[in-house]
Amino acid sequence: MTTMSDPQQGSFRLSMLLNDTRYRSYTFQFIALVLLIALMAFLGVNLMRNLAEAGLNISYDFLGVPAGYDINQTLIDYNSQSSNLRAAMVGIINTLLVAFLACLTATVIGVIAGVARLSKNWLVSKLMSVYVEIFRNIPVLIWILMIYTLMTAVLPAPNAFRGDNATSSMLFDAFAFTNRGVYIPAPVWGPGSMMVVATFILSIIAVVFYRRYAVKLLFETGKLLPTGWPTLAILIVPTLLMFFIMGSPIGLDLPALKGFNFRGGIQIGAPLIALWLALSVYTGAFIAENVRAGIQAIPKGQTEAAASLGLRPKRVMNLVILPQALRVIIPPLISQYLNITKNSSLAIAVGYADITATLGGITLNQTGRAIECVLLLMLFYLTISLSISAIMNVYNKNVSLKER
Amino acid sequence: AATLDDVKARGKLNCGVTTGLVGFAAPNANGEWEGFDVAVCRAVAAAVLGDPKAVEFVPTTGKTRFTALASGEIDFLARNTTWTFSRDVDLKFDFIGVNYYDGQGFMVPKSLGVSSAKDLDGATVCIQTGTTTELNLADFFRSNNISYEPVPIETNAEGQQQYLAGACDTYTTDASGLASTRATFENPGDHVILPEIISKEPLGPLVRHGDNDWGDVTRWVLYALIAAEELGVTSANVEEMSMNTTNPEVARLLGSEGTLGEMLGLDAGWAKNAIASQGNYGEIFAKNIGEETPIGLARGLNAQWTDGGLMYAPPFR
Amino acid sequence: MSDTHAQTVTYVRDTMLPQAAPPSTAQGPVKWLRESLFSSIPYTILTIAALYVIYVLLSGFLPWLLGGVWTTSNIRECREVLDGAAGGCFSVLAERWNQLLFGISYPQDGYWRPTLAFVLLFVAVAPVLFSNLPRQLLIVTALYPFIAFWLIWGGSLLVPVSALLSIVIGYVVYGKLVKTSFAAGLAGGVIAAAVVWFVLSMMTPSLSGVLALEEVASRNMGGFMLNMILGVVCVSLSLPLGILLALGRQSSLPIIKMICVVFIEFIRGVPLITLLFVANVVLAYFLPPGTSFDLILRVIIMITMFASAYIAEVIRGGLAALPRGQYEGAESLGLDYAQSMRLIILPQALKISIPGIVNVAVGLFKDTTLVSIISMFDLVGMIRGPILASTDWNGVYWELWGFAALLFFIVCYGISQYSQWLERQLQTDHH
Amino acid sequence: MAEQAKALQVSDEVAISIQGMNKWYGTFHVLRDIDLTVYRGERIVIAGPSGSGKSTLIRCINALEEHQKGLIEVDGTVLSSDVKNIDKIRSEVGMCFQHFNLFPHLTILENCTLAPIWVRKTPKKEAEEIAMHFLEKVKIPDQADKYPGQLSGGQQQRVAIARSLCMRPRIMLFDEPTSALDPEMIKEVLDTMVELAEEGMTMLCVTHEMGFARQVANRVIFMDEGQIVEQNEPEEFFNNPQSPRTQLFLSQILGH
Amino acid sequence: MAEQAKALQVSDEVAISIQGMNKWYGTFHVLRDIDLTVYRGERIVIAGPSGSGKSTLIRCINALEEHQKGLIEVDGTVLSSDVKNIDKIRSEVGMCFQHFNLFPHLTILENCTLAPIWVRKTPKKEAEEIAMHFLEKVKIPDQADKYPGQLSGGQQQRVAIARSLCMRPRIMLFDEPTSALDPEMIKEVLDTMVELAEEGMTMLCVTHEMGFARQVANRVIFMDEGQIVEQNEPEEFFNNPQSPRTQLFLSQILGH
Ligand SMILES: Nc1ncnc2c1ncn2[C@@H]1O[C@H](COP(=O)(O)OP(=O)(O)OP(=O)(O)O)[C@@H](O)[C@H]1O
Ligand SMILES: Nc1ncnc2c1ncn2[C@@H]1O[C@H](COP(=O)(O)OP(=O)(O)OP(=O)(O)O)[C@@H](O)[C@H]1O
Ligand SMILES: NC(=O)CC[C@H](N)C(=O)O
Ligand SMILES: [Mg+2]
Ligand SMILES: [Mg+2]
Repeated sequence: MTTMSDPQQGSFRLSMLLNDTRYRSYTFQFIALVLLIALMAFLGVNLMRNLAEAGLNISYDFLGVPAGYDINQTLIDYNSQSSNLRAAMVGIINTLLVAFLACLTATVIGVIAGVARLSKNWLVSKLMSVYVEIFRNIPVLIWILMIYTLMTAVLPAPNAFRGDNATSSMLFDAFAFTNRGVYIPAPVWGPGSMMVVATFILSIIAVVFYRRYAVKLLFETGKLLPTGWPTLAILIVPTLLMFFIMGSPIGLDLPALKGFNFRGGIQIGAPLIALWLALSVYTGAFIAENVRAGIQAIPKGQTEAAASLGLRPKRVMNLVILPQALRVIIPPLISQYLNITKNSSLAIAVGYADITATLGGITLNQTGRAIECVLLLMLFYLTISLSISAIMNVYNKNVSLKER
Repeated sequence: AATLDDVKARGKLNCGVTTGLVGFAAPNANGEWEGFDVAVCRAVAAAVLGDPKAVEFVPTTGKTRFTALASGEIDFLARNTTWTFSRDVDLKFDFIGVNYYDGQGFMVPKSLGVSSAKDLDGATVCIQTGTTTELNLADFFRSNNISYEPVPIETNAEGQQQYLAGACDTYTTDASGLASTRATFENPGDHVILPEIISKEPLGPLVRHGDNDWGDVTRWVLYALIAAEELGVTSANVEEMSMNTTNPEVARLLGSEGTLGEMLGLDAGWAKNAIASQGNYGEIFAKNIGEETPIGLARGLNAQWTDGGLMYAPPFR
Repeated sequence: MSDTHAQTVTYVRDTMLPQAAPPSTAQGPVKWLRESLFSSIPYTILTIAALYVIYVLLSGFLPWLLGGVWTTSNIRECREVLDGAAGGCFSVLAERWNQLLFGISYPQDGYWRPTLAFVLLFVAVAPVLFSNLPRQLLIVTALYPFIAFWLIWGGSLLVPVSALLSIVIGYVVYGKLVKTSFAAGLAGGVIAAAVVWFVLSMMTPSLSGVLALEEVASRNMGGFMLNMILGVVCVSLSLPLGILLALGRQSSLPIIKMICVVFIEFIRGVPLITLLFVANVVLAYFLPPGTSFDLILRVIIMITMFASAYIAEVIRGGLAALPRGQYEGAESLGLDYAQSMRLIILPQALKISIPGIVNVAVGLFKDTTLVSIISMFDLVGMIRGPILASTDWNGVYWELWGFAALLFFIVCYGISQYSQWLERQLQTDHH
Repeated sequence: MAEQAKALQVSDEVAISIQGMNKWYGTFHVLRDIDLTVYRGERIVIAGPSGSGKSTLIRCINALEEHQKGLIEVDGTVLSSDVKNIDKIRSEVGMCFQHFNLFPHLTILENCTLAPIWVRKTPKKEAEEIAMHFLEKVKIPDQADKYPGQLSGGQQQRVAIARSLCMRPRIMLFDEPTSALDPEMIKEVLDTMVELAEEGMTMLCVTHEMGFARQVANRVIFMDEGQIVEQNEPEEFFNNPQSPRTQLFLSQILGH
Repeated sequence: MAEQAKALQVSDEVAISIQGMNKWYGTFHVLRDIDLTVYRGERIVIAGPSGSGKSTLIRCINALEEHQKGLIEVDGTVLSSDVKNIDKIRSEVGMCFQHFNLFPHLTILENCTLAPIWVRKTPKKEAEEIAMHFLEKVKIPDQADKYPGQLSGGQQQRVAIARSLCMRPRIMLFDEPTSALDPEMIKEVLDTMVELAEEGMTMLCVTHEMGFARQVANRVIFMDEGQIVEQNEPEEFFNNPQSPRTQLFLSQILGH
C-alpha cells in the first residue's frame, strides 16, 4: 500500500517530527521509550552501585541451601534441613490450599447470602444485607486478626481436655476444637480400601450418567425420572455394600490427647482456619453482591414468561434464570477468586506458612536475600493472576450472547 | 555514606529497637522509650549530639530490623540482636560489641510439670520468626530427635499473648527476653524458665558494614560505658571525676586529657555526656533489668571481667 | 351486574365504582407479616431460624456492650469491677483514646491539628462529591492540601504558602502559554513553578519561625490518623496518575500503550503486601546511594502506584463508554488531543467513573491497615503492638478490635452509601 | 379476510369466567368488581387509557398476579392459590408480552421446545416438529437456529407467539404485543395474530391497534379506573360509543 | 424559495479539489480513484446505497479519515499529514454528523463557544455573541442555557449546525443530518440547511432527502462501490438518470 502522496515528500524538515502525523507518533513513542529506558537505567545503575557498596550480589544460590527453620503445616515432606526452595514449595502449596478452600466456602456463603438477600422473607433478606454491609466494610486484615483471636483466646487449650475434671470435651470423641486448631478423624486405608474408593468413584460417575440419562430419556420419550433420591441411593448403597464386603477396610484414626497435644487424626491449624474463615466471610460478602446483581440483572419478564409457559419455579430458576445470571456472575466471581488468592498473602499476620510467609518472610530474613525473594514472590503471584485472567477471557468469549 | 555526618546534620539519631520488650526497649505510658537497649541509643546520641533525647526510635520486628538498617532508615540497631557469622559477614553488618551475653531458653507454665527442655517432645512452641532462636530451635529438637510444632509469631507481644492463651505450650527466645516477658505477667510465679540454655546469644548493637568511622564512634561509646564501670565512674560522680582525677585513663576517657574525642570526630566531652546521661554499664543494667527490677536478671556472665564476668573494655589509650 | 352473553354483548357502566379499602388480609401489618415472614412453611422456619440467630447475637453482644466498664486504668481493675459479670473493658478505649487515634509519638498538645485537618477534609471534599453545592467551595478544596499539610506536619506556614504560590504562578504561566501549544504551556508552567519554588525556598529558612507549628516527622504519625492520611493522600495522588495510565492504555501508540498495559497488569497482579515489602526492603536499593526517604513516603509511593492501576481500569471503562462520536465531534471542530481530552472526553468519562473510583477508594482505605504488617503503627498496628503488649491491657481483645472495626465500618459504609446514592443519581439524570 | 375471521362461530362453552374480581396494590384499588365471561372462540380486544388496569386484568387470568377478591375460572378450573390449579391454568393459557421476553441464551428452536419438553413431557423430537410447525406458521422457520438477539423485533414477537402456541393453549392472552415495534414490523405481527384468530383461537388482546380490533374482534372491552366501562361489538363500539369516557378516549385515539 | 436558492451564483474559484483519491480499510478498497472539484458556493448532494463510501469520502475531506493515495486540496491547502495543514483545513470546514455529537456535559452556548475560544482564541465574550447570532439563525436562541439532553433531536441537530457555523467555516459537510430524526423534525433541520444554502455557503451533503436535493442542490453525485458513478444537475439526475445503477437506486428510493 502506498502512503499518502503529498508534494512535500522527500523534503524532510526537522519540524515535521512534531507536526507531521506520520512522524509525530514515532516522536512521542521514541520520547516515551527513551524516558522509560532512562528510568530503568537510573534504577539499574543505582541498584548496581548500592549492591556494590554494600558488598552484596544478586544470586539465587540460597534456594539450594538448607532453610534451617521448621514449618508447622506442610502437605509435602519438609524439615529444617530441606532447602529454601522446598520451603518455598511448601509455601506455594499452602497458598493454593487456603485459596482453594476459601474460594469454595466463599462461593457457598456468597451464593446463599446473595440468594437469601433477594428472599421475600423480610427478616432473612435484612439479615443478609447486614451481613454483607458489615463484612465488606471492615478491612479483611481486621477480620483475620479477629477470627484468629477468637480461635486462640476463646477456644480451650488442649490441656483443658485433660484429667478427670476436664473443662472441655471432644465432640463425639472424634472432633476436638482447641486454640491450636481443630482435630478431626483421619481415614486409615486398610487392604481392600482401594476397592471401596473405586466403587465410590464409580458411583459418582454413575450419578453423572444417570442424570444425563434422565434428561435424555425426557428428551426422547417425555418420561421424567426422579433425580433426587436415586442420586443419593447410587452414591451410598454400592459403596456401603462394598465396604462391608471387603470387611470394613477403612478405619478412622481418631485424634486423642497424648502428651502436649492431640495426636492422630488430621490437624487443621488455627492460622489456617482463621485465614480460611476470614477470607471466606469477607469475600463471601462481595460474592453475595455479585450474585444478587447477577440475578437482578435478569429482567423480571424472563421469570414471567417462563412462568406463563407453565414452568415451575425450580425449573424457571434452573432453565431460564441461572443460565443467564451465571454469565453475569462468573466474571466478577473469578476476579473475587483472584482477590482471595492475593489476600491470602495476609497469612503472614497470623503465622500461616504461605508463600509470603516462607519465601517472602522467613527465608528472606534468614538469608537476607531481599531482592531475590521479593522478585520470586511477585513472579509467583503474577503467574497466577495472569493465568486466571487468561481463563476468564476465554470464558467471556465463549458465553457472550449472540447479538445482531 | 558518612553516617556520622548525616547524624550530625540531622541533629537526631535514628535508632532501631524492638517493638516492645519491657526492660530492653518499650514505650512507657507517656510514649517515651525506656530500657537497656534504649540506654545505649541514648548514650550514642549524647556522645555524638550532646543530647540524649535527640533520638528517633524506630520499632522493628525480628524480621524488619535488618532491612531497616541496610536501607539506611536507621543508623544504629540496638535490638537484642545476636552476633552471628552470617549476619556479620553475609548480611554485611558490623557488630560493635556485646552488651549482653545471653543464651536461648524455654519458658513453660508450672502446671505443665515439665522440668527439662528434653521433655518437650510433641510440644507446641511459640517462636519469633526471623531470629536466630528460630534456627536454634530446629537444631535443638532435631539433634535430640524429638518433635515439636512451631507457632511462628512476629513480635514478643504476640508471643506472650499466644503463650498465655495456651496456644503454645512453651515460649522460647533469649533467656533475658523470657525473663522480661515473664515479669509482665499477672502471676509470674506460675511460669518457670527451664534450666537448659540451648545456644550462645551474644547480643549487641550493630551498624552497616563499610562505614568504619561510624562503627568506631558507636563501638567506643559502648566501651566507654563498660570502662566507666570498671573505672568507677558513675553518672553521679562523672562531673567531679572529670575535674579532678588522678587516673590518667579516666582523664582520657572523660576528655580532660588527650584528644580521643577529636580522633573520633566528636567533642572532648563525648564519653562524659554519655555516662552523665545514662550512667555506666552497671548502672544501666541495674536500672533496667537488674535484680532490683521486676525482671530481676543477675549479672552473671555480664559482670566485669574483674568480677569473673565477660565484660571487658579495651584500654582507652 | 352485567349479563354479558355472546349474542348480547352491549354493556355500559353508568355508575363508576369508588376506590374501596382492601380486605384486611391484603393490607396492613397482617398482610406484611403474612407475606414477608410467614408466607409458607419453609419461610416460617426460616423466619424462626433468623429470629433465633438474632437473639443469640444480641444476647451475647448487648450485655457486653451495656455492662461495659469505662473508667478503670488497667485490665486487672476492670476485671475486679466487673467481678465476673458480662461486660467489656471499654476503659481501654478511654485510656488509650489518643494513641488509637494519633499513634504514640504525635505531640500531645498538637492533637487539635489533625482533628482540625480532619474536619476541614469534609468541607474540602463536599463540593467534589455533591455537585449542587456552590462552586466557590472548590477554592477550599484547592487550598486544602496546603492547609492540611501545614496542620499535620507543622513547620512554618511559609513552606506550604510558597508551594501554593509556585503552583499558582506555574498555572498562570501555563494558562498564558497553553493557547499556543499544550506542550509549551506544560513546560513553561512547570519551569515557572520550579523557579518560584526554588527562589522562595532560598528565603524561607531564614523565616522558619514565622507562623510555625511544632514540626512533626512522618514517622510519628500513627493510629487511625495514619490510615486517614494514607487513604486520602494516596487516593488523591493516584487519580491523576490513573487518568494518565488510562489514557495511555487507550492510546493508539503501541509503545506507550504497552508500557501502560504492562504497568497496570503487573500492579494488579501482585498483592499489596508484596508492594509494601518492596517499599520496606528493596526500594532503597533502587534509589541513589545516600537518599533515604522515610518509610511513610516509600509506602505512599507504593500504595499510590497500586491505587492508580486500579483507578486506571475504572477510568478506562468510563472512556470506553463514551460514544466515538464525541471524539469525532471534538476533532472536527479542530480541537487538538490535549484539548479534546481535557474539555470533552475526560469531564464525561470521569463523571461516569466516579462510583467506580469511590469503590477503589474504599478498598484502598481498608488496605491501609496492611501497613501494620511492615510494623507501622496505624490503628491495627497500634492495637497489635503497643496496646495489647502493654501489661495494662494485655487481653482486652474484643473492645479494641470492635472499636477498630467500628471506625472502619463508619467510614467505609458512609462512602459506599454515597457511591450508591451517586449511582442512582447518574441513572436518573441522563438528560 | 376480515369478514372470514368475523364469521367464525363463537360457541356457547365458557372459556373464562370472572366474577366480582377485585385487586389491590397495597391500598390502591386497581381492579374493581370485574365481571367478564369469555366464550370459547371469542376474540376480545381490551382498550383503555394507560393505568386503567388492562395489563393487570390479563395477568390475573394466568395468575402472574394474585387477586384478592372474587372468582376466576378458566376452562372449568377455579384459580386458587393451589399450585396444581395454577399449573393447569397456565398450561391452558398462552401469553404474549409487550417485550417478547424470549430467552436470550437459547436458540429460537430451544425457546419453543423448552416448555413442551419440561412441562408437557413431549419427547424432544416431537417437540421440535411441533415447534417447526408453528415457526412455519409465523413464517420464520429458517431462523430456528439463531439466537433471539439476532432477530428483528417483529421476528422476535412472532417467535414469542410461536413459543406460546407450542404449548397448544386453548386461550391466548396478548399484552400490547405490537407497541414495542417499529411500524413495518407491527404488520408482520398483526398478520400472524389475524391468522390465529381465523383458526378459532380464544384470544384476549390488550391493544390500541383499532384496525386490528375492527378486523378480528367480536367484542371490544373498554376499561377505565380499574373497571369495565363499556363493551360492545367493534362496529358499534367505534361508531357509536355510549359512555362519555369511551367517547373521549376514542376521539383522542382516532384523531391521532 | 427553491428558485432563489438555485439562482445563487456559483463562482469559478475552486473550494475543494480531489484528484485520484483512493482509500483502503485494511485490504478493503473503500474509495476508488475519486475525482471531484467543488466550486465556491456550490451545493452538492451525495447519494448512493449504504456502504458505497459516501461517509468515508466526506470524512476524508476534513481528515477524520486518512486517505492513502491521491490529492485533496481544500481552499488551496493541500491535505497532508502535517498537523498544521490538518488544523487549517478543519477550521475552514465545518461538519455535521448523523448523531449530532453534541457534548452532553456542556450547555448549548458552551458547545458553541468551545471551539472558537480554544481553537480560534476568540475572547469569550465575543465568542458568545457569535454563538448567539448563529443560535438565532437556527431559531433556538432561547435554549442557549439548556443542556443537549434537554432538547429534541431536531433542535439538537440545529445546535450542531450552529456549533459548526460558529467556527465561520467556508465549507460545510453534512453526513445524513436528518436520518436519525423523526419526520416532523426533519423539516426543521432541512429548513435551516436551505437557509444556509441561500447565503451561499459551499455545502457537501450526504442525504437521501430527494426533496432537499431537488430544492437546493446544484449538483447531485451518485456513488456506488466507492466510485462516483454519475453526477448531474438535480433535474436531469432525477428525471433522466443515465447509469443503470442510478436508475435502480432511484426506482427504489422514489418508489418507497
Ligand atoms: N406492581 C405494582 N405495584 C403497584 N402499583 C402497580 C403495580 N403494577 C401496576 N400498578 C398500577 O396499577 C395501575 C394499573 O396498571 P396496568 O399496568 O394494569 O395498566 P394498563 O392499563 O396496562 O396501562 P398501560 O396501557 O400503561 O400498560 C397503574 O396505575 C399502575 O401504576
Ligand atoms: N473503520 C472501518 N473499518 C473497516 N471498514 C469500514 C470502516 N468504516 C466503514 N467501513 C466500510 O467501508 C464501506 C463504506 O462505508 P461508509 O460508511 O462510507 O458507507 P456509506 O456510503 O456512508 O453508507 P451508509 O449510507 O450506510 O452510511 C462500508 O462497506 C463499511 O463497511
Ligand atoms: N527475640 C528477639 O527478638 C531476638 C532473638 C535473637 N537474639 C536474634 O537476634 O535473632
Ligand atoms: Mg399495560
Ligand atoms: Mg454513512
